[in-house]
Amino acid sequence: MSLVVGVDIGNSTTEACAALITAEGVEFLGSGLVPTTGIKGTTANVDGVEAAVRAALRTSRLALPALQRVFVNEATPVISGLAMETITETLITESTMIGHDPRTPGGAGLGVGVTVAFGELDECSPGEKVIVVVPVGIDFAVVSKALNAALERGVDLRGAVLGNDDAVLVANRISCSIPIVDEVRLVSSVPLGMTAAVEVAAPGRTIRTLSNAYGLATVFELNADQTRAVSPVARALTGIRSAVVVRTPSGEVSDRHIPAGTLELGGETSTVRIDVGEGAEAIMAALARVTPMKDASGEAGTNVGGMLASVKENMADVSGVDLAEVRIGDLLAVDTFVPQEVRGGLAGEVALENAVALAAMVRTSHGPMQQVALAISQRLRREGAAEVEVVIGGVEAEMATRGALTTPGTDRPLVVLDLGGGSTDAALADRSGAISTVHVAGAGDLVTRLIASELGVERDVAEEIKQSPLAKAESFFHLRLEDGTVQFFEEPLPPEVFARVVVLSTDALVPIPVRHSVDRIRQVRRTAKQRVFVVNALRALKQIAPYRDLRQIGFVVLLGGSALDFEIPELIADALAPYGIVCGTGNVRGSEGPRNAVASGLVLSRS
Amino acid sequence: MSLVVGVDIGNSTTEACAALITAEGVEFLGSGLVPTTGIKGTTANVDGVEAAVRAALRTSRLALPALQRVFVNEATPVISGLAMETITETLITESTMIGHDPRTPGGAGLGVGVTVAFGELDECSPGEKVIVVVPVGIDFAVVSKALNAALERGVDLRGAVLGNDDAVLVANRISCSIPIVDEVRLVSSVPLGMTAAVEVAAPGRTIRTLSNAYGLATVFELNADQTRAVSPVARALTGIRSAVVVRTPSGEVSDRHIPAGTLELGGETSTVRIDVGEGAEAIMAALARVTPMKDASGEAGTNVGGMLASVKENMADVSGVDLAEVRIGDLLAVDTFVPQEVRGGLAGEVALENAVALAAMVRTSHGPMQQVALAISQRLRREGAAEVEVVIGGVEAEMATRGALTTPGTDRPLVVLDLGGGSTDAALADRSGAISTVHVAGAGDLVTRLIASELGVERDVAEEIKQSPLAKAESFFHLRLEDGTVQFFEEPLPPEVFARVVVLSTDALVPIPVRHSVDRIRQVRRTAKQRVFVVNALRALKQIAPYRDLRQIGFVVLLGGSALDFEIPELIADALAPYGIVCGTGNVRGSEGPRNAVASGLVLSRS
Amino acid sequence: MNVLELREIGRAEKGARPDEVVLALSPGFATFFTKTIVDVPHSEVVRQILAGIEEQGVQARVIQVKARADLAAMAHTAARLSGSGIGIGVLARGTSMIHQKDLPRLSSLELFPQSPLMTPEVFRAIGRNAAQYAKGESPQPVPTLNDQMARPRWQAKAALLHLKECELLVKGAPPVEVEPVLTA
Amino acid sequence: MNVLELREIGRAEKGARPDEVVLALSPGFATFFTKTIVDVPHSEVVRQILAGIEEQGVQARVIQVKARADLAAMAHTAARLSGSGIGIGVLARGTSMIHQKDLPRLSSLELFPQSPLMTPEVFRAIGRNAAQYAKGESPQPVPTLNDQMARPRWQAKAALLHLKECELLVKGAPPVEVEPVLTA
Ligand SMILES: Nc1ncnc2c1ncn2[C@@H]1O[C@H](COP(=O)(O)OP(=O)(O)O)[C@@H](O)[C@H]1O
Ligand SMILES: Nc1ncnc2c1ncn2[C@@H]1O[C@H](COP(=O)(O)OP(=O)(O)O)[C@@H](O)[C@H]1O
Ligand SMILES: [Mg+2]
Ligand SMILES: [Mg+2]
Repeated sequence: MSLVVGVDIGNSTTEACAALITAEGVEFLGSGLVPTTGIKGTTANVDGVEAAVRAALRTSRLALPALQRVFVNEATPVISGLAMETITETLITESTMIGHDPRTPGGAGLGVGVTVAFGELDECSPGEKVIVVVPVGIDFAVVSKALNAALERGVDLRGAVLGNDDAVLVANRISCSIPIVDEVRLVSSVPLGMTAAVEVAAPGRTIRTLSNAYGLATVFELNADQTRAVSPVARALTGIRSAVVVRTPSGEVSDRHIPAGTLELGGETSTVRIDVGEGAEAIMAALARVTPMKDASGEAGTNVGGMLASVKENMADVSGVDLAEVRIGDLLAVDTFVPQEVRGGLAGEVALENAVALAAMVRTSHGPMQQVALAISQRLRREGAAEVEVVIGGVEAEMATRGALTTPGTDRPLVVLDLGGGSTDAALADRSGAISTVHVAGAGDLVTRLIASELGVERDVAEEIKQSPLAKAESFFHLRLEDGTVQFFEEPLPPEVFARVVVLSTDALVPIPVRHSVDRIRQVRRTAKQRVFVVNALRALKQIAPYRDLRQIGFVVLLGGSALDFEIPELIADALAPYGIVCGTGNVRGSEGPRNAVASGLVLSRS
Repeated sequence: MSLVVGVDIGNSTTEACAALITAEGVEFLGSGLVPTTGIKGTTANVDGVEAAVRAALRTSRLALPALQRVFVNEATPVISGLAMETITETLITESTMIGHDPRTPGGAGLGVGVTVAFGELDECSPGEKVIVVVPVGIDFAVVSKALNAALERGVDLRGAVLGNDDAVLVANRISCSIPIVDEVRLVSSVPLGMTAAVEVAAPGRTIRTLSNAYGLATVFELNADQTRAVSPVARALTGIRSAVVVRTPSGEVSDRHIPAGTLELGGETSTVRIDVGEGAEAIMAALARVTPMKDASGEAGTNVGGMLASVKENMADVSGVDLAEVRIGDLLAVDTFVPQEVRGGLAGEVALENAVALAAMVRTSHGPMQQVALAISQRLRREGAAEVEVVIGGVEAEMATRGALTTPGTDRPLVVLDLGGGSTDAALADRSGAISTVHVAGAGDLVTRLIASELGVERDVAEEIKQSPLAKAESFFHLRLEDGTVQFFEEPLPPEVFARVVVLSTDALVPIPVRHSVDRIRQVRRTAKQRVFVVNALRALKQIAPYRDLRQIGFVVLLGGSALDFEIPELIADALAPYGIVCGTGNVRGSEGPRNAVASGLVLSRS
Repeated sequence: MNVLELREIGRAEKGARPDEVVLALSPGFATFFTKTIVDVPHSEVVRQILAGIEEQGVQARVIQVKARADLAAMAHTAARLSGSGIGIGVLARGTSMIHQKDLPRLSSLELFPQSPLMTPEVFRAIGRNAAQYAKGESPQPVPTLNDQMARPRWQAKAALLHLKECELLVKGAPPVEVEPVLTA
Repeated sequence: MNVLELREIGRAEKGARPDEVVLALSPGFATFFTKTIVDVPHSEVVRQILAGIEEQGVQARVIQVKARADLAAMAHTAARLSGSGIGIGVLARGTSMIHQKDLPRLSSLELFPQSPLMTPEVFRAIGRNAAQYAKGESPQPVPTLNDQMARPRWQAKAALLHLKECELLVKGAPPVEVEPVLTA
């Protein structure tokens, strides 16, 4: 009878499984889970290993001195990297349009006239159709008085553009009803002496004329060629409540692709170059053409290029392999978008620009595992496990499938899908017992990054959003959860959650500092999980399935941190159902959920 | 100088355009728009025509006696039809699962035991793991007392299934914390004496074990084959807060395709048969294979078959053409879903079953237009237009493009896209002036039908939802609009809008009697418009573009009732932008918006 | 058969917590009268309404009105005292109403004007719906049967019960919060 | 330069409409004092706050507190009287606070404790943010500069102004609703 502990050093977590091995079999005692210390597969892992071993032994009555063997996995380092490249850019020239959609415009309707500076209003003649442009800093009472005076003189005031947030104040004080757009920070750059149109829709509605190419044609009396030239302005102004268009000589808005750097994908027989700017679909299609990929590199000076280079350098450092020998094992490109300020905008307009997120992964089969085993042995002996022997266990994928097969209801042929932080790994254990593995880039960290980018929040907030459901504080005493139900509180909620969307995190309510609705944030969260994990589940399974036919796979067991997610397992199961695949979150040893598979497998393989 | 009126008899609306034709040109006087009376192209239209003519003359100082000519379009009847076929069905056998997700379950956690009827609880021995099943009608105090007594006797009560809505009441009164699922209407059918599991998640969360195939395997100690058999149960129970699974001998849940009838599509050289159950994509692919389609028919006894037959019969009646000669001109299939009660459900479970909506269209170039013209002439003369002559104008598509070209900023080559109620029509006026036309099935009525089906509301409510933005009554004094802004009221809102989502219709607030959120309803509304009008805009344009190349089209003008929609024009413009097409809502004569094109064209062609 | 005693706690005050419904009982409720016009015991009426509220995870407060026998006034008073703005009013004969503080007094969220049709199930549903309104949900209104024969058959008795209840009014007396105590 | 007169309308009552913010002014505001610690005229303070509220499409009611010179108490009183539950408190020297009726009195939605840093733009932003809270939105809190030198430089003057304001207190006097009248 010997007391053993199986230890799995992962990228993010180190898990341990304590057991007594007797003649009759294995008696499992306890498990432990701690954050991995240092990069997986390096001697820095020792602290985490010690903590995990202690945790696994805690529930039993046995302690370190009784420990005889520790089985560690062949923890080969995996370095993952993540970068994002913005691939479109919106540019307004000649300040020809204003489309920032301020929250409190004034008046309503469409007004067309010639732009006149506030200071020159006195010089306007009666009957002149005027759009007055008012600088920042002039008091609303002064503005209203001057506009009323001009109106009384007979000036045909048709609309106003203000620098201050004063549209409603002015509209409430002047004797006519005109559309007023305000909060135009750079109002001093509005071209003067040109025909302009101001349109404000009723509350809750959107503009109809300036967002229609033919509406612009009607307003500015354009011919067909001029209409064609101005149609991007109409498209840029759809879906908002107010806008201003100034008929400048050659002003336009362009939503153009920006050069985002070339990606070079090397296959066995050919190399493909593709501009990141072509988007995720094109990049993944290029990847498919060179699969199996031998290496990848990006253009110097780009985010993607820098990331790929640094991922290789990291691996060279950590594994001791020559930099020239390090190869990118897999890439995943995902289309996303990022809010960016529009160049040439007069009011801080923000557009959702297209972007491409790229995850990359480097693996190696080399690793200083012997040194790690030695260091573990020294540490444990120092701590009292005088007899302990540290043995490097079998191939990680074999251990994972062995552990996964302790999930009730499973049998070979089985695929284990390990949904981690940096990569998604699949291991197939076929009927004969043979194991094959596949590793693809893109996992939990990429999901978090997409959420952060698309909502415009920091990564720690995005991680919270990923992991827990949402709610909105409807009063200080109740939250409305994303499923529509209500949760009441005895004591008032803290001031910072007032009217905010919050994440129902395990410990606290985390307010999200954005204007989006619960449903919008939920949608971003779910599609991020879909675009990474459903895509990668299918990618990995297609590579590993016998004859590349998913129908040959009977059972898929989900393991890893991201298998704890409250949505990811069902998204994957739904995607795999049409192939007749039984897919679900693992339940290692009928009790551990998706955790401890490798650690348990290590123990089982020695019993 | 002569006073003329151009009259366009449409499927839903009859429009008129009054003008004075002089040597110098045309002076437009006024327009009129009324609902079409009777089917377009029949003498029943006369009432509508008279009303439209009167309306057009109203703003001028001229009256009927001055009217000299009336130009009517060759209003060829178009009969449109719409049908929906449900193509999947969920079936629970042996009452093996309960997944209706009641709003107020009780307790929390997972309980596994043997199902025992409430009345037999006394016969349970101490230590027996029991799931008690309580019939409808037993008072909650009686239930609680009996459960407490059993607990005191040492019965290991693990969960409860109740007929009444009493789970919280019972949970609050018993001495242990167990999961309780209630509101099980047919609780008398829950199998007794079998192992069952009850799971209730915390508020705002969803169940983890019964929605996982391996969770079911753990709970019921299943082997791999049994797990495979039971995995559809796990999938059916994802995303809900509570559920019950009973381990019956061969109970299962199946989500199967149901035979939905064959559709027969006839092309010039071949005929394709396809089961409606294969879904919209397959049907449209089959349609593409036989294009240009010569005719279509459906299976007798199905919704689709009945609709196609009745559309043909209608046309035969109306046009006087022989039934055997009537041909279906075009079809559009759209995937949708419809809430249906699950067969074998014990608690009124409702599943969103897949469905296919099919729009079909019959046109004919024959029509009793002469009779209609005569009838109009007689009526107008009777009403005082003694001199009037009614002339059948040119081809409708020519008139439409002529009228459309009065939109500022347009020029040939131009495509007019008429977005109506029953069909979507495209007319291309190329550089030489030649006109070609294409008509596709599926338009405003189909959008309304999809909204009605997917939200589970009546068609009149769906029409309101289609046409106006949404809001939620957050108190009796304020609404939160779908764009996040707030609208306050001086007087309290009517009681029926309390806490409801409402449509901001032109006249009133229309409460929507469903539980969906504003965002959900908005999403259904927008995707319905996308699936019909964006798809059909591309379909029609592809058929009509020179060389079938959309890049050959310079300008697209949107006309018709659905071009007034607050979202459809921008959805279409967005979809056409990648082809370099300038697309926008028409502005006939610079003042009429997307209306009056044909009527104006009729007048212009005679000047 | 349970007996209902309404133990006075004190003057009825405005509630602070939004998760409560206030139930207002008429002057004669459980005092002069002990059952509704069709003999549903008042103990069962209160028990069912409170059960409907409790099942929805909402709190209930009960008050007794002394100065009014007017259903709308009672229900609106309850609504105005309620932290959620939702109140229920019940007359001794069974007529009931769900009210909301911002509605005009003569309006209501749901009205149950035919006292002979009020069964324990309907009272339970009233409690449930009121609690759902308090949670900002919009429940299906409780289906009310319409029995054309109810009116003539019960009219005389209803009138007598109403008159008796009016005799019990104490002018100017403020509503009191009560604890409903059921003893077997 | 405008002069601000606060014309008493009557006792301050609880508002019914949810689209209002209540602004509570301290006892010395526009009476004994006419400008803030850094000489921003009280007429401008009120004008800017009301403008910030009006631009958001929300109503404003102004009250003057007589019995307290405690900023949190004033702001919380305003919040409890306000139909939206949102209130603003301003002391004569300029210190301000945005409060909400359900918060503990010593808490706040936004606090502006450094009176020397209060400019007309900040007062405008206070009005704007309070109105947005009233509309159930969650605005970015007004950025508050932190001037480490403000404290020592102004400490003495602030203390004097505070003492003076306390002398003006009328014990037990209820807050009054006022109409702010600006004359040039
Ligand atoms: N409860 C949870 N819900 C969702 N994601 C989680 C949860 N716990 C951990 N994760 C995610 O799991 C990932 C790490 O997985 P893990 O298997 O521990 O990593 P590795 O295999 O890389 O060591 C991270 O992306 C983290 O966000
Ligand atoms: N304001 C509007 N917004 C959205 N849709 C509208 C509006 N007005 C009419 N419609 C839609 O237009 C369609 C009828 O279009 P119309 O051009 O009048 O028909 P037809 O060409 O068939 O005579 C209907 O589906 C109706 O729902
Ligand atoms: Mg503004
Ligand atoms: Mg319940």
